[in-house]
Amino acid sequence: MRPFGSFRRWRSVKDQSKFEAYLDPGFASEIATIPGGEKLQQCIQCGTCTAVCPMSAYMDYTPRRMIAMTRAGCRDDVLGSLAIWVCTSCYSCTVECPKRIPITEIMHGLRQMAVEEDRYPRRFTTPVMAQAFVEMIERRGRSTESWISVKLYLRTNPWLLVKNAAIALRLIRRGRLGFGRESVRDPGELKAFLAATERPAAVRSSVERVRQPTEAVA
Amino acid sequence: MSEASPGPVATPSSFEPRIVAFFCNWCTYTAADLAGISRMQYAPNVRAIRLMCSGRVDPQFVLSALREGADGVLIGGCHPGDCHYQEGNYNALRRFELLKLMLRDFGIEDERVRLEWISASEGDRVQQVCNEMTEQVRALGPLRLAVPSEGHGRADADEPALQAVGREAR
Amino acid sequence: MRYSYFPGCSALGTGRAYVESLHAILDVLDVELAELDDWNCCGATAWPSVDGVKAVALSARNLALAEAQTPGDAPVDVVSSCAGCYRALMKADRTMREGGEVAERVGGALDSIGLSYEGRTRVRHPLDVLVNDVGVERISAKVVRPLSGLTIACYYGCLLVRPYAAFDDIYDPVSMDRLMQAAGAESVDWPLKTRCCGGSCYCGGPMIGAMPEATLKLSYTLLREAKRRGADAVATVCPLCQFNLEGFQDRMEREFGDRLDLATGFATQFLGVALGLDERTLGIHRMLRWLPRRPSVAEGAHAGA
Amino acid sequence: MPAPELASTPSSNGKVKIGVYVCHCGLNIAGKVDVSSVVEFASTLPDVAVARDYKFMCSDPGQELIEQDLRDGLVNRVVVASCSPLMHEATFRKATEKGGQSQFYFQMASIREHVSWVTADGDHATEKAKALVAAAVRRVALHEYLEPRRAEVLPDVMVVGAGIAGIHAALTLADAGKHVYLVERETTIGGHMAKFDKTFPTLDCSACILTPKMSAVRSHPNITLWTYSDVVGVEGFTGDFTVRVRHRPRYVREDLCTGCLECIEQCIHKKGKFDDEWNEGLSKRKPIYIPFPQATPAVVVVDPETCIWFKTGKCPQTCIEACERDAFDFEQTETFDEVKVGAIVLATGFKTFDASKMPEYGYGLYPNVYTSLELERLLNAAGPTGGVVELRDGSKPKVIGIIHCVGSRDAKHNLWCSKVCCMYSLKLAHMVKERTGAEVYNFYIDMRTPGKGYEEFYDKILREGVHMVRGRVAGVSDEAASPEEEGHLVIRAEDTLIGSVRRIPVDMVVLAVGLEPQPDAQDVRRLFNISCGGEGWFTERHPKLAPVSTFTDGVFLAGTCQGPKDIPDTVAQAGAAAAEAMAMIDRGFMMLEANTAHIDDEACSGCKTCVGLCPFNAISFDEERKKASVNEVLCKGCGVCVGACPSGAAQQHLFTDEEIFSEIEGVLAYV
Repeated sequence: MRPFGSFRRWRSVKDQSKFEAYLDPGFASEIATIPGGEKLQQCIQCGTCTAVCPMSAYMDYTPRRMIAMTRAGCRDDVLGSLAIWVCTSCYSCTVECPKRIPITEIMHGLRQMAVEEDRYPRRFTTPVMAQAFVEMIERRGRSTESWISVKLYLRTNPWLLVKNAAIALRLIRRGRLGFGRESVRDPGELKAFLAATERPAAVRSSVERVRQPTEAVA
Repeated sequence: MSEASPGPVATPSSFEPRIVAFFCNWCTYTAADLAGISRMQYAPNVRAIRLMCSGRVDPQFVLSALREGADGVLIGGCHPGDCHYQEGNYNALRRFELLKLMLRDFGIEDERVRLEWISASEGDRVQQVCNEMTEQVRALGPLRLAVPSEGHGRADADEPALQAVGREAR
Repeated sequence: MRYSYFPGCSALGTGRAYVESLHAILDVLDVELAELDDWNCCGATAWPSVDGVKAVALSARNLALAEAQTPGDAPVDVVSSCAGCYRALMKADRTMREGGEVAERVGGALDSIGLSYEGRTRVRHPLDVLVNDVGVERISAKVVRPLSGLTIACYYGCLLVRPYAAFDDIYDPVSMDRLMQAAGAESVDWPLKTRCCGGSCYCGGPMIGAMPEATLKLSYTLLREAKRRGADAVATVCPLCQFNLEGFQDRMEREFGDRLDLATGFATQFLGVALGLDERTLGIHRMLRWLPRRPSVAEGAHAGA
Repeated sequence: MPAPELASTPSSNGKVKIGVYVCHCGLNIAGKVDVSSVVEFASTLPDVAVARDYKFMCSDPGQELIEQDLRDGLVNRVVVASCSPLMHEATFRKATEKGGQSQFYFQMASIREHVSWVTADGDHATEKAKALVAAAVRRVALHEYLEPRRAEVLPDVMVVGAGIAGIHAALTLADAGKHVYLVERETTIGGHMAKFDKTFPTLDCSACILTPKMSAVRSHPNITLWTYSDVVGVEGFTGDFTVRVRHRPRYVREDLCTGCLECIEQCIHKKGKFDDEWNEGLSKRKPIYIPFPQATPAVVVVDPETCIWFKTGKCPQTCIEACERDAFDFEQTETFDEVKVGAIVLATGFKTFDASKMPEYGYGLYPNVYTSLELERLLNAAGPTGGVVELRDGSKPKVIGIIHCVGSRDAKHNLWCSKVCCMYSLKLAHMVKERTGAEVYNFYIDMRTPGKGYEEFYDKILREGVHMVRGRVAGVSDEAASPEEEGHLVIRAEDTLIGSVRRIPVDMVVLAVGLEPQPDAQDVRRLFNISCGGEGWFTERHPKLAPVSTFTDGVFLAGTCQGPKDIPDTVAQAGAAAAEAMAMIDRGFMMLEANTAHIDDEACSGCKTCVGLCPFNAISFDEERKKASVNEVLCKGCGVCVGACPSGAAQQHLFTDEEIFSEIEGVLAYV
């Protein structure tokens, strides 16, 4: 292999120093607001998370590096990384971490920040899927696999609709892929319920005291 | 670190509780030293008096402290089974239970007196307990004894109840 | 025995056979599952990526419904058959019990729709119920067609024991193995029982779409290792894992040039066969591939077909 | 010791004149507390004659300040507001005495550990410091004249545990002419060190340097060696301990057995059948055995759990026949000894982490996963394979993986770094490479080689071509992801320096298990009345300045019972413990705290409450007079009786009710 064989590669070499001006020193403390997230500061960079991660081989930054970069304040690199979306939430890292850092939760927190700041990879399935899923639940309270797949493929790679048609057909024939839309009884109420979680706890404490017996929904 | 352990400075309430602590020499006082060596910041409201053993805590010490103006009393001893004098802490515990019953009769809330086992290596427990206790007592407000007197809870001739069991009665 | 039952969204889709077979075997074992009325999606792993509070809220609503639908002070056991839902419900339960800001906000939202969560609920998994409540002995007593000669690799997946190992060992879970042994099959001792299959975010699609190599390889690693250790079939208890291992097996075979041909069914189906239930009841006709017709197992097929 | 001229005696207390000395402790106190305002406040307090501050009160000029004021008659009581009394009370008491006053006319206010170091806000700190000073001032005014107490120190010493720490301490003391009782729980002395083949970083043979010391112990006229024995009771106090030792039956008389081992040869079991504990179960022993050839004492032991005679009563007892000295005694039972000693050295050692607690590393599941201690035995010429490193099936490993930090630096197991594993893992890497020519991979989180010659040793190992992978191993399994992995154990770790996961197929996995306190550390600690942290390491009196003494005077620590350490550190500490014990014994007496209890005859109502409470049986009751009295020699000064006395008759020197009441008033005197 000739690493600098092509002029395009050596012409594009850039300064890769992380200058302090580029870093966000408050980034780690933002992450520390995730329950257990403050433990991130205790990381000893042992790499157990990476080694147990089934997906680390496919990440742009390994989980261990993600922690180091978060701690160093590499906000843009971390939130723009593919790694946070490659995570399959299998919790292996969380369980194995010798410092008990809840890495999966941190990954989820980073995802939320990436979504809020609108900097997730546009046509990568995980974020698109997550959002399509969330929209469907907000609207109906339950998800329907068939429709969510259709939605996902349309938003990312419509070609996959065709490519996966064969397997879909086999599933349909066996009654494992329905197109009837599932829903809770009162989607409006569920929507209001979810919206109610956005209210900070203190504002509502007066309501809490007059809790009604619960048979209303039963 | 000061954010993590809110001292009285950070809270809006202007009431600063006064807490007298009796720490045994071998475990809790040593733990408090360790908290110091480790620079663990905690509420300045707790003031420790060193005794050789928590078993030395005479219930009258607690009553006297409350009468002299303390809003709470903390007693710290070695963990059960760890007493430097074999079982002084068990004596402390037995006495403490009786004392609580008595204090209830005076209308003094249970949360104002606390017994904690803190070993010599638990500096962080000292920090935690002192902070917790300060906040608890702050939430309860100043101690008002059954027979109120001028000022708050100061020694005064108008307090027959506590005085009866207090120092002068001896 | 009666349990509240949370089927989860996959129950009516890819995981249909799982739910059918679960009901069928529990019928035989005198366990009643009462489906939670008006349940909603658990939030899966998609919601925590977007909004952590609402993710807890969704599952908490289900737990609160279970309590509301079981008046009294007794503990309420909610059985969740999908491993993803199981984790989400467990997480909500822990979060609500531990208290804190999220718990308070969710509590308030529950309040606004006339619900509350007291913490009476215990989230249970069918394996937990089968092994710990029904008991392996009672199950083996009811086995009429032992799966003798069949070697099964039990695949537990991620979320059944991680991060909450509530009823089985976090490294080497054995509950499913014990059931398969009770059914007369041999179970494979292997180190990948809880290694991720790559199915992740629901309906098998996402990773396949984004990184086919990655997902296929994870699943392939599992199947190859199962086969290497002499398994004829892989048993799972997660609709996602099952679909992932079964639905893409053709592609794995093409991609890695390795013939796998492993039946990947639900543990409940294998157990059902041993209990003498017919294939249709167990949803075996819904599978994309099943065991080659061998006398001991095929008998049931005739009865059903 | 000539008593200094005292300005005030019990009879002439005189007018109380208190001197208050506030220490800056550099910036440790002054950086937070407004010292001058504390001094100003102190000078307003009743009876305060002088209030001063100084940069370092504990320094000579600082102490001189106090002494001068005392000599000048300006003051006759002293309050020093500085660090904790546990730190410098003795210093300032001495200064007070040198100034011509009773050392007990002194009180300390801890405004460093209890104020400046723990308070965020300067104003709050100053206020708290004032309150503590006020308390000390009120209290010291009430201090009474007391004679210091002395206790005789007995000349003999007990050393508990005969690993390298206990051996070294015992020999040091014995060479100095002290009589030592050396008690060891196992059948032989030597401890862990006797199991090793070589020691880092010099690679000298462990047996070559240890066995001479072991035989020196055996033959030393000043050492009474009790193996297969343990301490079951400790009574008494500083300088005068009565220790009860239990001797377990070996069923062989130690005084007769010559260690010819003929009986083992003749045992009805033709071959070893039971796991040999000394070889970590890697070989089999007979029911009658000796752990290793140089065991000290070289006396065989019969294991009643496995001996046919003990189990069935039916055995031709060929062992007895084989013994020419008639050393067998199958009727032996436990025996006890009681000895009186002046000091005790605890050297009870450590145990290694149980690797089966980490199933991800496959110990107990895969036969070719070994612990480091097992590998030590494999490498040892006196070990199960005669020093040949081979796998359980007899084959030679071609690739070996050594995993560091097993059970250490891990919140799920032990939080601490075990200190020795990096170095011993490097040593093992060197040795297995030398013996087998195998490729060796060491997996480490951080390489820790502080110590003389240690980094140089690391350098040597690197030059030898041992592969170092920086990453904590996530798992060991026999899952084969490729044909090369087939039939091997695969170690999975992130090589964090290249940022990728590596899967390394090996034939042998060695787990560098960490050091843990002995499982019965808590019991031992209670027995000797010392303290230990939650994890079980014994607590030294001061982590820096009193690392071998404990809070119980006369009980000293040596070796790993206090925390993980290597052999050089252990030996150094054992020497220090021996020296401190010796210093105490050679002085012949100990100064005791004056804080004993006493009962005012007049006030005693004869209720006997105190009698039953005293844990030291120091209170006796005169049935005729119906009065209780305290034997101040037995009293240890806990004050439990004082706290319980309903009539206030019981009082404790230095902690009288009046003193404490005044202290309470003081801390509540907010300004």
